[in-house]
Amino acid sequence: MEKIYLLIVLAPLMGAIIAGFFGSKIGRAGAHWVASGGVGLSALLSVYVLLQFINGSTNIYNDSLYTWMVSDGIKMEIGFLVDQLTAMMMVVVTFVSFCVHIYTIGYMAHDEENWPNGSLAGTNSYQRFFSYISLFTFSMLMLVMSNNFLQLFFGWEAVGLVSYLLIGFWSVRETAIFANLKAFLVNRVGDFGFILGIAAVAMYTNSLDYAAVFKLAPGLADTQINLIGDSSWSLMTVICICLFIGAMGKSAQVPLHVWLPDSMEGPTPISALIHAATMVTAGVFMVARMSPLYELSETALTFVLVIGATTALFTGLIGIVQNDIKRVVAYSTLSQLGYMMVALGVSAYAAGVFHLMTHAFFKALLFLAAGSVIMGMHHDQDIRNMGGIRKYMRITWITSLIGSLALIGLPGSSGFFSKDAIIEAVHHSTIAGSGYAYFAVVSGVFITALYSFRMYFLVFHGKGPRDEHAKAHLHESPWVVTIPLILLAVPSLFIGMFTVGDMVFGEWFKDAIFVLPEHDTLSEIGFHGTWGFFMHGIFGLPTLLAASGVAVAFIFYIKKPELAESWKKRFENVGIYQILDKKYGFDETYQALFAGGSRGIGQLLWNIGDKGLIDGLIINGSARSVGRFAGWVRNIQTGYLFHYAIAMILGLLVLLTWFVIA
Amino acid sequence: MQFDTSMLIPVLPEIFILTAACVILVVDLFLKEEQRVISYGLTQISLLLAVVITLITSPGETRIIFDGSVVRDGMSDLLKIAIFIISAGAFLYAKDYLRDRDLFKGEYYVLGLFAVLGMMVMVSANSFLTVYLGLELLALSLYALVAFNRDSAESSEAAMKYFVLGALASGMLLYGISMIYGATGSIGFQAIGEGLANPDVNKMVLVFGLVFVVIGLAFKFGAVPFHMWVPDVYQGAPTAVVTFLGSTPKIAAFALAMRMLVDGLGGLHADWQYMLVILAILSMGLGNVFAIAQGNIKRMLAYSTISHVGFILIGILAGTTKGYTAAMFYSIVYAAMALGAFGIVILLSRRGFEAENLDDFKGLNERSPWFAAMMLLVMFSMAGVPPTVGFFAKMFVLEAVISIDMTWLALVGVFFSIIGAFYYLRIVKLMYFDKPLDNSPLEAGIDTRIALSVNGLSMLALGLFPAGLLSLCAAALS
Amino acid sequence: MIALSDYLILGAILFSLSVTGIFLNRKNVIILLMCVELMLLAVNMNFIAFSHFHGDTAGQVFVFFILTVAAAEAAIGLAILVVLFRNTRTINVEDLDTLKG
Amino acid sequence: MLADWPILSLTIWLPIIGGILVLASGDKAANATRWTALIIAILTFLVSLLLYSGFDSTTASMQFVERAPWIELFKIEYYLGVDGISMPLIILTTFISIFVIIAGWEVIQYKPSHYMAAFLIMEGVMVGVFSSLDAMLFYVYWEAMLIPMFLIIGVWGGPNRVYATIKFFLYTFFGSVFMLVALIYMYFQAGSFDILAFHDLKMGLDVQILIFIAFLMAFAVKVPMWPVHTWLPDAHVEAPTGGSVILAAIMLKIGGYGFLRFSLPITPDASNHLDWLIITMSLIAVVYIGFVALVQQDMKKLIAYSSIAHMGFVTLGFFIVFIIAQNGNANGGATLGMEGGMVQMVSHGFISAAMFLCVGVLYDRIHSRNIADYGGVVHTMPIFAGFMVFFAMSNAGLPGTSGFVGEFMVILASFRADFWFAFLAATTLIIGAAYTLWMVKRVIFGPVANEKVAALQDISGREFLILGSLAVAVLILGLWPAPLVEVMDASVANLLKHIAVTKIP
Amino acid sequence: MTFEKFVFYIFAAILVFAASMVITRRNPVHSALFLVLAFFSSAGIWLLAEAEFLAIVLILVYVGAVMVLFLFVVMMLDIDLATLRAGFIKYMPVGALVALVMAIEMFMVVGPANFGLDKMPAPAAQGPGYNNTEELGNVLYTVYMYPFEIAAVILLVGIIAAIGLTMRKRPETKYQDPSQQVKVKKADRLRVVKMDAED
Repeated sequence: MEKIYLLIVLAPLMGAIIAGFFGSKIGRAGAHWVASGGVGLSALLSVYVLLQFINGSTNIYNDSLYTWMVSDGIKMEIGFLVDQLTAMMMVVVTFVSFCVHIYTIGYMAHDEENWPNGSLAGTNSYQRFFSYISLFTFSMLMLVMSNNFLQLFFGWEAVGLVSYLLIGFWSVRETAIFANLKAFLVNRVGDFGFILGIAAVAMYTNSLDYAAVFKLAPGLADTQINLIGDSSWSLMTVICICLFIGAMGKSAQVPLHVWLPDSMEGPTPISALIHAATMVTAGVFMVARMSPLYELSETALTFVLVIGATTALFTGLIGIVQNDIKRVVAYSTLSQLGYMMVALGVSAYAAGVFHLMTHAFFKALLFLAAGSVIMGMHHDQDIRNMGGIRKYMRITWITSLIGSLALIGLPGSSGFFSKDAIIEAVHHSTIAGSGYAYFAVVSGVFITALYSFRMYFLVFHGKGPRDEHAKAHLHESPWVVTIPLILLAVPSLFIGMFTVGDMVFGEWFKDAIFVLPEHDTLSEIGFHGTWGFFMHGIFGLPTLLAASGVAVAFIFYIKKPELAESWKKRFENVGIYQILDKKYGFDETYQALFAGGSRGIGQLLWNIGDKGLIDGLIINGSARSVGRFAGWVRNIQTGYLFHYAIAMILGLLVLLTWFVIA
Repeated sequence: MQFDTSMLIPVLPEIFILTAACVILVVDLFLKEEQRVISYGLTQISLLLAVVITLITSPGETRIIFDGSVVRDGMSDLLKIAIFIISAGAFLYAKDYLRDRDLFKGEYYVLGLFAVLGMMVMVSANSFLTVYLGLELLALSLYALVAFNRDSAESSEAAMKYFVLGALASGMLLYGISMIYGATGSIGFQAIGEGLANPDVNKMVLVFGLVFVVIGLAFKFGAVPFHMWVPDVYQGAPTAVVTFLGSTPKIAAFALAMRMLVDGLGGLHADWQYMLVILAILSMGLGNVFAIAQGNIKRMLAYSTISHVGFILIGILAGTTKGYTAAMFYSIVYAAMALGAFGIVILLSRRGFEAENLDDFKGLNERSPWFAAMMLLVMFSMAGVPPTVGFFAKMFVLEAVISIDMTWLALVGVFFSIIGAFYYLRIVKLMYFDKPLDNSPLEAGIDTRIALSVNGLSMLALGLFPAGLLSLCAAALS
Repeated sequence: MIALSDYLILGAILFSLSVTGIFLNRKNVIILLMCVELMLLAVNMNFIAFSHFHGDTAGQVFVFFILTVAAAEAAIGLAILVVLFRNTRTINVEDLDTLKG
Repeated sequence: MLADWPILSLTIWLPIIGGILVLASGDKAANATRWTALIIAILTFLVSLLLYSGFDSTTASMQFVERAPWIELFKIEYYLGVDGISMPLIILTTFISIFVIIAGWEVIQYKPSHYMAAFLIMEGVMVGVFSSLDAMLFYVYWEAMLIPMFLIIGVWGGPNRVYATIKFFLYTFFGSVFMLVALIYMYFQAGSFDILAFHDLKMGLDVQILIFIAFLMAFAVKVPMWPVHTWLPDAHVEAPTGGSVILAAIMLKIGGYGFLRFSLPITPDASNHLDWLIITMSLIAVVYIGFVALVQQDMKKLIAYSSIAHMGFVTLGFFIVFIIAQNGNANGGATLGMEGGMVQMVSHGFISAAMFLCVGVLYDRIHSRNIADYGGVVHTMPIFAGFMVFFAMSNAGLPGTSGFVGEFMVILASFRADFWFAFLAATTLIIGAAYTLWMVKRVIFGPVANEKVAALQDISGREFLILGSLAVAVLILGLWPAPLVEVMDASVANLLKHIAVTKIP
Repeated sequence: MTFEKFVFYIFAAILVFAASMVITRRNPVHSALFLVLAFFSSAGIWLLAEAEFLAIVLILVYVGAVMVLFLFVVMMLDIDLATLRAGFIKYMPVGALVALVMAIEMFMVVGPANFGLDKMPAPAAQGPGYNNTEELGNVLYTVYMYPFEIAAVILLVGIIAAIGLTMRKRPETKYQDPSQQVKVKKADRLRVVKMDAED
């Protein structure tokens, strides 16, 4: 199996290297073949691995590939841990990635149009793009397959790097390069916490290996450390919160969510792959992976829960007022990530991961569909300019609808199962903050339905595009675009019903995820088969709310669009709309506080500290004063003979007085 | 005392130089203007032969002759040879300079040789009387040399200042000697040394005399506050003379200190040690600070001399054999460094143009990379940057002073050497980083070129292999 | 009897006077030279006194040489003075300040 | 047997003598001169590789020892040898020197022979610093380094070079003379200048503190640590590319090396006593300098400041060991910190060199280091942009590049010492990324800023070779630092054992 | 007070007076003459100290040669006396103070405390056969032979230097050189110029 795992990882890497370094040699077709081929191979093998696990014909694999370094007795290695959680993640990653690869062939076909004339960066941009997404796949696989914290961090940062490169892919756009810098830095804030968490782990367990750390963790549950003064903190809480700060960055949780909407500056395929399906869920995966640690700290779990709930509710609200097709989906992603975090916070790790999986499919689908629309609209992304597209882009329309339904949790669709499981788990949780979380996730359902279908209606229904020229050119995207849509639509609809039983309520994750019995909310739900769950959910509050959300959207945007206008006019100057439109002011605040503030501090330290005090006063100052002193003191040498003689005589007097008389 | 011609053998070098000087004096009378180079040649040959004679007649042990007036020992031999060689270098550099300025006269060489003789007498002196006479012989020759350019108002002003202050200093020195004579009843160093051991001797009177003696010495060295003649003389005197005056007399001054303070008044070490500490600190401090403000290269080098004197004094005041070795090493090395520096200044000058301002060094690297490199070596050596020999000179001295638990003095020394590094760097900066002000080619004879190259490279060679000279110094003092 | 201290004090007075002379005299180089001669006289006084009281000729010999040297010194000093005067037409000490700083 | 050859001497003197030859060959056949210099540099590198291949990483004792009397009167010896601490730095030196020679290939038209010679001589001298086991020999090399550097900055530097180079010289000179006094003082305690004998010297705490401070002045200036860092930005900005590279890649390491070779083993008690000072200074370097770097308008200055911040990790890693030891946890962390510091030195050697070379590439074309004069370079120089982004990322400590390794180790170790140390150190993740990437954004990305940028030519084969080699080095070290750490392991362990024992008699 | 002592004080008083005059006179000629007086009176004191030879040498060499030289130079140089001693009073207090301090310090050392008669008894007077000159002569050419030779060299240097500095052939002065004149040849004096006849 080791060879297979290695192949799974290396195939995309090889694709990336070949497409990246030899892109101009192998040409566009060569690049997309080699990249897609690599990822496709990995996807196949991942599925094979998953099947092996399902069959029970393979065991958990945990071994090292090579020793990165040994220092101070801490063995830092690169290695794989492949268990059910990993296997599932591998399939999700490679499958979505494969779809995106295919999709990209169509989406990026005319990429040179996005570059200024004569830009050398634009000549091979197609190949480069494939290289990046293959590299991303590799990084993500390294992340999920890691058996230790070091490699986790490697993958963690590597996906960040690729995300950075891809958000700023169209580097000629100021907005894009602003967004990618922002994304990287905000992620770095998360990593800052993450690395502290890793440091804490390493320093208290003397190992970075998951298995070893998890084994030692219970023994450290009662360890207290001093952080500020004498106040003592539970080590586990510190570790978990630190690690979770990393997850907040990567998974864009409030208040580190600000980068994700801006990341939509990147080409749509990567929004699907990175900023919806895989990378942003790394935080969720990580927390699930670290369940043996999180279980030891209720404080940390509450923290996760509150952050997740806040993200789920408040970012969803913003989605309602967005007009950019991708941004709506992006806010939806934020909100869904919040759901996953909420699940983790109530120890329903399996539910969180399950939602991760289903969300990966339908959100990737939504993004790709949005991309298809954007292609049709010639890169106009404003939903207010669209409408009635269903007539021109049939496949896109249908698949979009499937995605939206899955997102809002149409009973039976995969989104339904995953979201309901979360809501139920929160409902049963007794952990601090679960009340707030329950409110957030439930009301979130309504909001989700509202913004999803607002977008859906505005894009696909109603009158045609306002721009006649755009209308004339509207047509369905090529097959390389539509095939992935179809490929993703299938699991978006059906994967839930087949797997919910095993994954969420079954034994699937028993070796991968650790839950203390007193936290085990999922088992309290009382699962009685998929059908039972379905029946229970279909009459539940969430379904009702979802339906009303759709209904409201229908009324406002199909039935009586003028109502939407008048409401908008009415609320335009009211606080809530302003707040939502400004996205609670996070961006502005951060810009002023952190970007501006740190530049201010930098100027201050540089001008006053370095240039003023150290250089000006001490270094140049002393040099100057020596020079001045020299210029002044040379006047002693008057040139007058008698002064010279007097100096000698005074010298004599002083020496005499000093040595003879005294 | 029975006169014995064998007694003359140890003083053969002195006799030889004296004879040579007289011969040149006479020969020169019969030379035409264009034949003057013969005087020069004779001078150089004499110095060379003097080296040989010194080596041949070296007794290999300490010999005191002429009823205790003269001593011939390892130190005197080594220092004399150093004086010969460095003087020869100075004469060599001076030749073209003098010729270009119509100063190419026999008197220069005659007086120069007499000055060398005076230094030899000082180096070999074994009584205060001999010391005094050697000192005066040197001083009188130098006074005349400083005023050698008779048509220059600056030269005569410098000579006048030098003379008056020199006379004042030797008056003070004599006053001190008289006191020491009064206290111990003798003027020979051995006898004084024995007299000091006598518990009845009046310590107060001795220290009183000592102060005057130290002042005389300090003047000769040019230590602050008895230094004021130094910059004026360096600036005013013809560069050819300064080359000579700025180099070898430092060796003689070192010998003077060794003879008077160590051979004669070694018993008062505890007393003169602190006098020298004061002088050393003042010299290093003021010398370096003054030098920064200078725009005239000769004047700057004068102040730099003063600061180097501080270091030599530190070596002496340590009062240990290693300290003396270090100081000896330092003074020889310093003489060579100063020789090189002035050699370059001479090189830059030409008929009708005195390269006296720092700005004249601008862009030397463009005009002549090789000599710029030589000057660079000399400057870094003066600044005490390894691997040039100047570093080792400083290091040995610091070592000596730390060995007697006066680390604080070492710290003071290195502190001032940082300030000092600045103005040496400035020369390097001018040579390498600036564009030349005038691009006229440097004219110099092949002999000057070779000598300057040897001089400059010796800074590096001695720096890489300082052990040779050092062990010679150590052997000379053992 | 005349005490040694009497001679020495006389020498000290002469020495101090010569120092004062150097101090006070800011105009004439020749006076400076004379002050130096006075100082040498003080030294000689000391030597002769010590020689007398020690019953040792060394002091007197020293004085002999000092006188000799002083003569040569005076010759050179005056020669320099003459040269200086020729060049600057002055022997005013205050005018000798082209070299300074 | 290889070890019988005087490999160290060869590594020192081959470039020095070669440099003199190059100097002598003059500028008439400039190309031949360049090739000679390059061949000498490569030969030196190959010779130095023998140090690695012949190195026995199981022992902490000195290897490749050469010993001969030099100045017998003061018991100064020509005494060379390497251990796991110095060996990697020597190879780093010889490695980087090759690129410095190549980097000046076409750019330096004014007296190229002098330029090449200066670098070759400096290479030998720097190797000498790392391999000296005699304190005086060390000092001689240490100071001798200043001369060629002084000239390099001054002769081939930018408009404000005079100020920069004199500042550089006096700053470092100031720092080191006090070390000289300390060394001589110890000579009298130990009876020789043997550094290893210094290590065994028993000294009281007061004396140790004074010596420690003397050392600190020398090494802190060289590293440079806040607040004696201000020479570095000026020197870097004005220096020609090669000069900046050597400064950043090697010279700064000499300060760090000094701490390991002198401060810690000779004055362990004083180091222990004053570790708070170093740690404070290091952390200030990381945070304060990071902010300062953020607002720089000049690329070189920015990288210079970033160097200071990165070197803060080195000193931090070295000096947290005492606190870790006091915490008394069996899990240790001391080795990690110290090795982290050393890895950081090596890695920073590659990265800073590469960053300066990148700026050099731009400077050679447009003759401006101002960030504002650039923008959208990627459109005209995509390959270069790739390198620049790569090195910027490694400068920001991206895992998988060498820049990560050291920082990671030090952060891990400092957590062991104190949460807040780790906290402040880890801020580099944010600040470091901010200043580096912000620069990259303004220089590399965006629309083409002006006609000059539009006219840029992508890197030549020569430049590609330089940047490519460095990129490979950075990657290898980032993906597999084990060989490097292995080499230094025994020496570091020995050092830690040594400093754990008090030397107060 | 013995006669000797009386004579000593007389001479000492004259000496101090003369010395004071030397340093305070406006006219350098006066100073020089007072210096001569000072030398005379010291010669007297030296006689008291049984240094007859030196006393005579002082007068012969110093007064006879050196001071004459001084006077000669003073008169040769055409010095404007009026300006020469202005500002004298201004420095008087400082000078007096310095001299006073120095004198006091010197008295503390050389005064009776260290060199009084009780410390240093006066030597017995020499016998009638004693010849100071002979005594000196004996040692001068034996024990002090080496210094004597050096002193000779110093005098030589004095001569060379003095001549070298002051003797000069002025290029602008014209003088006759008979040996050159007699060597003159016809060709040097007469040049026959051939010219074509005017037509």
